[in-house]
Amino acid sequence: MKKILSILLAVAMLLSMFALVACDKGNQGNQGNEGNEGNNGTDGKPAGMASYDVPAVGYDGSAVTVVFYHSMGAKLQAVLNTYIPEFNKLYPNITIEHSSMGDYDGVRDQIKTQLTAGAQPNIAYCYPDHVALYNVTKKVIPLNNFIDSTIEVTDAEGNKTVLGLTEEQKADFIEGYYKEGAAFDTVGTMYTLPMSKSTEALYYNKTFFEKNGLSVPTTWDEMEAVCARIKEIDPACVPLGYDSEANWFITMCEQYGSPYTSLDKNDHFQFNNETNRGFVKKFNEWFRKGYVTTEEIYGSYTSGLFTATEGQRCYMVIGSTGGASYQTPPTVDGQPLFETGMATPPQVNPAAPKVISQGPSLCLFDSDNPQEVVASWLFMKFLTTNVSFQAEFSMASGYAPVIKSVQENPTYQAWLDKASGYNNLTALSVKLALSQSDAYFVSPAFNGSSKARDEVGILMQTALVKTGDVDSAIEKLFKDAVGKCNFSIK
Amino acid sequence: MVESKHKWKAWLYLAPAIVLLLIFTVWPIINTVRIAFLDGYNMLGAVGGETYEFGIKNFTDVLDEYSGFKEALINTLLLTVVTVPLSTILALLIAVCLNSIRPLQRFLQTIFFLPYVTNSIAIGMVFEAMFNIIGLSPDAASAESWGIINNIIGLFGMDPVNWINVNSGYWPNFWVMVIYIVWNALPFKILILLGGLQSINKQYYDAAKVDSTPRARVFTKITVPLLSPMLAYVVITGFIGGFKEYSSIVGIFGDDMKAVGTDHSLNTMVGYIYDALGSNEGRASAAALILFAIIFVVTMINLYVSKKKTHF
Amino acid sequence: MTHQALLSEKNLQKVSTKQRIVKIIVQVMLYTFLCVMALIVVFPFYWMIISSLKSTVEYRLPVPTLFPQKIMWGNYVEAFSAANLGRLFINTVIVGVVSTLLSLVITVLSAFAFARLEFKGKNALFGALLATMMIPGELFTITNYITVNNFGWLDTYTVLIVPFLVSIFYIYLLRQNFMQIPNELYLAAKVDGTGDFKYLCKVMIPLSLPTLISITILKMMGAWNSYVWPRLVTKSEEMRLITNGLRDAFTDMSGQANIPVQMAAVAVVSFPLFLVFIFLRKYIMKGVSRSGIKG
Amino acid sequence: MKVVLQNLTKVFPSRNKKSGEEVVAVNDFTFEIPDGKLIGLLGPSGCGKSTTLYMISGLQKPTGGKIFFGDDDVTELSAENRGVGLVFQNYALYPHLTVKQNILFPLQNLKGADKLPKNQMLERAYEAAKLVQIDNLMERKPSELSGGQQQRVAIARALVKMPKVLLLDEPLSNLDARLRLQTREEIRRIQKETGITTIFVTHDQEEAMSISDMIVVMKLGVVQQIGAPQAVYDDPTNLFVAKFLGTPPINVFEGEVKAEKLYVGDSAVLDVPGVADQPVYVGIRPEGFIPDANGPLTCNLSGVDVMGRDVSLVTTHESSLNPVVRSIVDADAAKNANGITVSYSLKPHKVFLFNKETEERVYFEVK
Repeated sequence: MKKILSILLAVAMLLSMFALVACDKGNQGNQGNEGNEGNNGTDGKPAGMASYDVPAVGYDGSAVTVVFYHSMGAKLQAVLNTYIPEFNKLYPNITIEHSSMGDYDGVRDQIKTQLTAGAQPNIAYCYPDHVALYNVTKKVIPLNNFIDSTIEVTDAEGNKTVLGLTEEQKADFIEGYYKEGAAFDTVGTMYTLPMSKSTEALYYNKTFFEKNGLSVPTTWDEMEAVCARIKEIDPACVPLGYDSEANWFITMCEQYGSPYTSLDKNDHFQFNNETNRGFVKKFNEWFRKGYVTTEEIYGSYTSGLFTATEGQRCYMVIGSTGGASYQTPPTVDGQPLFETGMATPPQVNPAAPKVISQGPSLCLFDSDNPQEVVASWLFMKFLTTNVSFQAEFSMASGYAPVIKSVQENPTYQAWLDKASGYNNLTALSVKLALSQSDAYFVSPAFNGSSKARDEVGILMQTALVKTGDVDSAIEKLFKDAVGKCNFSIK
Repeated sequence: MVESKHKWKAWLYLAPAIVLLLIFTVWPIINTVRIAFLDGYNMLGAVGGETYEFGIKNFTDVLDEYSGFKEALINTLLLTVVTVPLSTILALLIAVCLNSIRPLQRFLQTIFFLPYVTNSIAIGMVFEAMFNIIGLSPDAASAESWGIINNIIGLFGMDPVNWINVNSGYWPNFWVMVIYIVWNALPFKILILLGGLQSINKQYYDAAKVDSTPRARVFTKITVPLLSPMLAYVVITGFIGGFKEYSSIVGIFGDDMKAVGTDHSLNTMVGYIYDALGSNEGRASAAALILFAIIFVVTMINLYVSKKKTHF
Repeated sequence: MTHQALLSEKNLQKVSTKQRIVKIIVQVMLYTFLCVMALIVVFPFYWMIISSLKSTVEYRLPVPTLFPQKIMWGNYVEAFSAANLGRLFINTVIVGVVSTLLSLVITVLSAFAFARLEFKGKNALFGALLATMMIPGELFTITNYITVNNFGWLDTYTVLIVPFLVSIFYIYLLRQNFMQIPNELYLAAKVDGTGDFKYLCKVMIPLSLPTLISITILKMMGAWNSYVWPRLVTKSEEMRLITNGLRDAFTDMSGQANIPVQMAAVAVVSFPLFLVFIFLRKYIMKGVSRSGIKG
Repeated sequence: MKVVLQNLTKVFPSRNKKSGEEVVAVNDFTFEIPDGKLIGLLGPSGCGKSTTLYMISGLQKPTGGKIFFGDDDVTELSAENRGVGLVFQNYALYPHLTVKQNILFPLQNLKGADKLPKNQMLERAYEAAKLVQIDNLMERKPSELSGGQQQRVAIARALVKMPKVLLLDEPLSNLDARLRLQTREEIRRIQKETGITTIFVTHDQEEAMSISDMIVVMKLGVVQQIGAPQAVYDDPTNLFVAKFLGTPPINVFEGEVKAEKLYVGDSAVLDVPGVADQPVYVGIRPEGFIPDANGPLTCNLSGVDVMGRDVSLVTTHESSLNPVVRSIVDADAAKNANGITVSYSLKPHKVFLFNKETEERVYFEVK
């Protein structure tokens, strides 16, 4: 008994200490720089810092270190490492320290923790949802003053350039990607610059389509017809594999023009409406007819199905252009079994196509030393506007470059021309991504938008496989999803 | 215990441990409690200069309909109540068998210790691959491949089970996790119990032999009672470990903590705290305090029960 | 008290043959039970090893193959090269050895205080320590991160070593072992004037050597497997430990991790630990049994 | 139930495999233990007495020879099936069971024909407890009992199943002196009452001599002599047995037989008809000295030990092998032993001669 008494006594002691401490209420967070006080993003106003005053002198050439977090694999880091010396030719005193945090979630978790201790990096790979989360600390720098800055900067080779973006540089950006930087409020505050983008594409078995006289579907009704037709030809197959359920839901909302999420703080999650429940029900029927499956539902990569040599297969995959290489047709003793064709995913209204845009952007973090911020901006500008870097990075990653002028670059042109449905799908996917660049849309980004994305993904998965009373099941799924999202930001 | 003249000396010995504990264990606990009572506290918000009111909103939020806390609590309780006894009994049987054979004893003991040396998330991925069914048809009648485990149980004439795939029920998911948790918990328990067995005086077994005691009775009447302090220890730490279970879910079901197409989430308490840490540290801390209270009560019960049960 | 009936010749024969049969049956049952359980324990390992030898294509095959068609030793080469294992290995060994030694010192001192010295509130303090074992570690991470950042320890060996030097479980294990050393020894030492510290070093440590060895081995394994904290507090590549160095090196651009190489990495990480166990098995066993955990 | 051991041998492979030489613990031990007798296995530690006991119990397997219970060859039978009662040196009482549960334990294992109903088991347990006079401690735990009490519980536990043979492994070694005397009488009484064939092992020769019907003296695995205690005491076959039995121990001198006369030092101390001339060891029991002013053997007196009724004269003699020669004489004889020397004459039947090389006994007619 003595032992138990001692433990009880100990814990009582611990708890009493807690109570003592807990009553000194009030916040204790260390004080961010009060200078740029901003409101907390009610109804569309800037979520974080209103604006950042760029030092009048621009970059004073002092020695600074820029820390850059990303999720690049070894191959892409090699490309980065060849271009950092190029940057240092212009600005020798800026040392770039970059390291990979594994995957996107790894980068987000690392930065989130470091922000709480005021030890965040200077530049980071990011998605709009991540930036919204970081901006709760008001430590993400709005880029507008930098973009518009006319302060002169002289680099080591003596040529003078303006600190901000020149008109051609601004125009050179692909409109859809550039707009993504202003998804955080309705007054156009730019928080990110696009770095390297991917999108979704419809991969299809071109040989099979030509053999059976099928035409590539451009609308969802055509897709249903083609699936039915394919099912007749090969009953054991699953005609269509859609990789990401969340992308599918968000893209459909955009294509129907029905509400998904909004920046209005009191009503962020608006996706529970008639139209959305309608298309989810339709796709449920597709699933039960065996027309479609997804990566999670199938239990393995749909690319495995698309490139299967025997057993169950699929003839169309809607997936990320970044993963194009996985859709390469298998070769049996030297001969590719079929040619992979690529097209824009089916649309509700092909005249006004809507395709989701993904891939990393770059954001800038506040730092005690303003020169560090300016140096980081210069490096960000270099990565996003240097044509040869964008070209080489695109070729290595299979992601589309963010500036149009890359297409005039001769080596890039040659690479694009080598695109083929047999063995160079990466180039083919970049070509497609560039061709549908004006179809990109961006969903609003706010603290909680990533939760919305997760919840609609789970909703779609669960709804697709529902049997029995599907309508009420779908209604409940929508209600729960909105409930969980609201709870997460309560 | 022996009276030592100068009391301060004892504290001198404890100084390094105390200092480190104060900084890296006690302060976080105090901080956790502080945050738990600050409504909707968010660390990033605090950095951004936001202020939070003192109150118990976090605790009420945790019990909110959509918070998923109740499911997490039920999952954790169920998992612990099943895995701790199961793994303890299995470990005891294995330890006793290991202790009673000479040839192959070292080899088998090394095998049973394997799970202790590997990263549990990686093994979670392996388990997921083993139980995973690929290409399950919408009516769940046929599948591209029923997965390894189903093939194995098929050998024994049982028909395949939808363990963790589309529309798999709560209980198949539950048993997959039980198998994973027991598999992970075995090595340490076997180590402790085998250690205990080897410290039992051999003559008790000789005495039992001379009294022509059947094997089963030797096990129940001599081995288990003499091992009871070790068993009590293994059960108590087992419960504490059980309540803190988390990696098994991530390993098998990945980040969204549920099988495809099912409504129930398989999250556990620590999983709940981990998710809440992302967006709302106040709520996470409140949940953690509730978890601590539960573990504390259960451990007290265990201590009391084991005090009565252990024999000397 | 009459004597039992004498064993007649016939049933004596029957008894000894029955006894032999029973003996064989029991042996057979023992071994089958152990082998079945061993198979169950080893199978995931077997699956991990063959997955690490499969090419990504084969790994993605819908029908999983029980043995890799094309053995890809390249995965292991890639696991080694992609994550400059040499540097990671050295870091892990340095951190592991230093943290184990320091924590051993602290464990011995604290266990000695709890086992041998008498002071007010001893049991209450020990109870409180045990209570902290009940709190999930995830909670401490962020607060500790802020603390080490304020100390300016980020990205150094100190931050990888210092925060986890105190392991309460090992103090508990050693305390149990110390308490088994009879009081008389302490009294005798006191009588011939040996101080507490000399007594600790000369008598108590030698006597509980097996437990100390098993604590050292188990602590090294813990340091080897740690993942969350090192990843958080290190920025530069040079400071990375083996677990997080390996884990991050294989996600290609589209975020689809190359699982076979990752499995190879996990195998590489766990192999040294496995060797350590094989060679030091005897000590770990002796240590744990000698500690005689008495609840 | 008589127990027969035929050329029993037990060879242990030596601990370190490399050296390979073996340890012969028991060497060709043949002996028939008559039914209902109390036999003492006696010898210095490591002489194979415990190994023999464990071979009889079945816990150890012999490497050679046979063991018979009555006329059944039980060599191959395992301990469980031999129905033997064994009391361990440190009792091996189950710490977690009360005295009553400890005693009941063997009865609960009885199967088939011998199975007893619950009340009969309890009755037998109390009967055994009364026999060893611990029926008042039934609810206690072993840790709460003294050494002697634990010893008696162990005996009760061994007896309760009415075994064919009762084996005791150094039963008294953990007891204090006074308790040892009392407990050995108990064992004697119990054995007589139950009439069970009992074999007990001890290294204390006084204990063996006092309660055994027969004793077996062993040395390095080899049986030296078997016989009734007094007979072995009075007629040792070799120097080892002579030296081993008797307290205070036998005095040994170097001597020589010349012309049928025994010379110790240069004085002839005893006529030894029928013995060839040869150098011999001379063993004289302490009670074999008769103080006699003009006795042939003179030693230098160094002290007088008064041990209650009889007195021991402590003397030295240059050809004695032990540092001291000790004799036991009646009290008044000691009174006039005040000089610096004392002379004795010897009682022939208390003097034993041993061949110098083989240390075997050399007999001479005692008139």
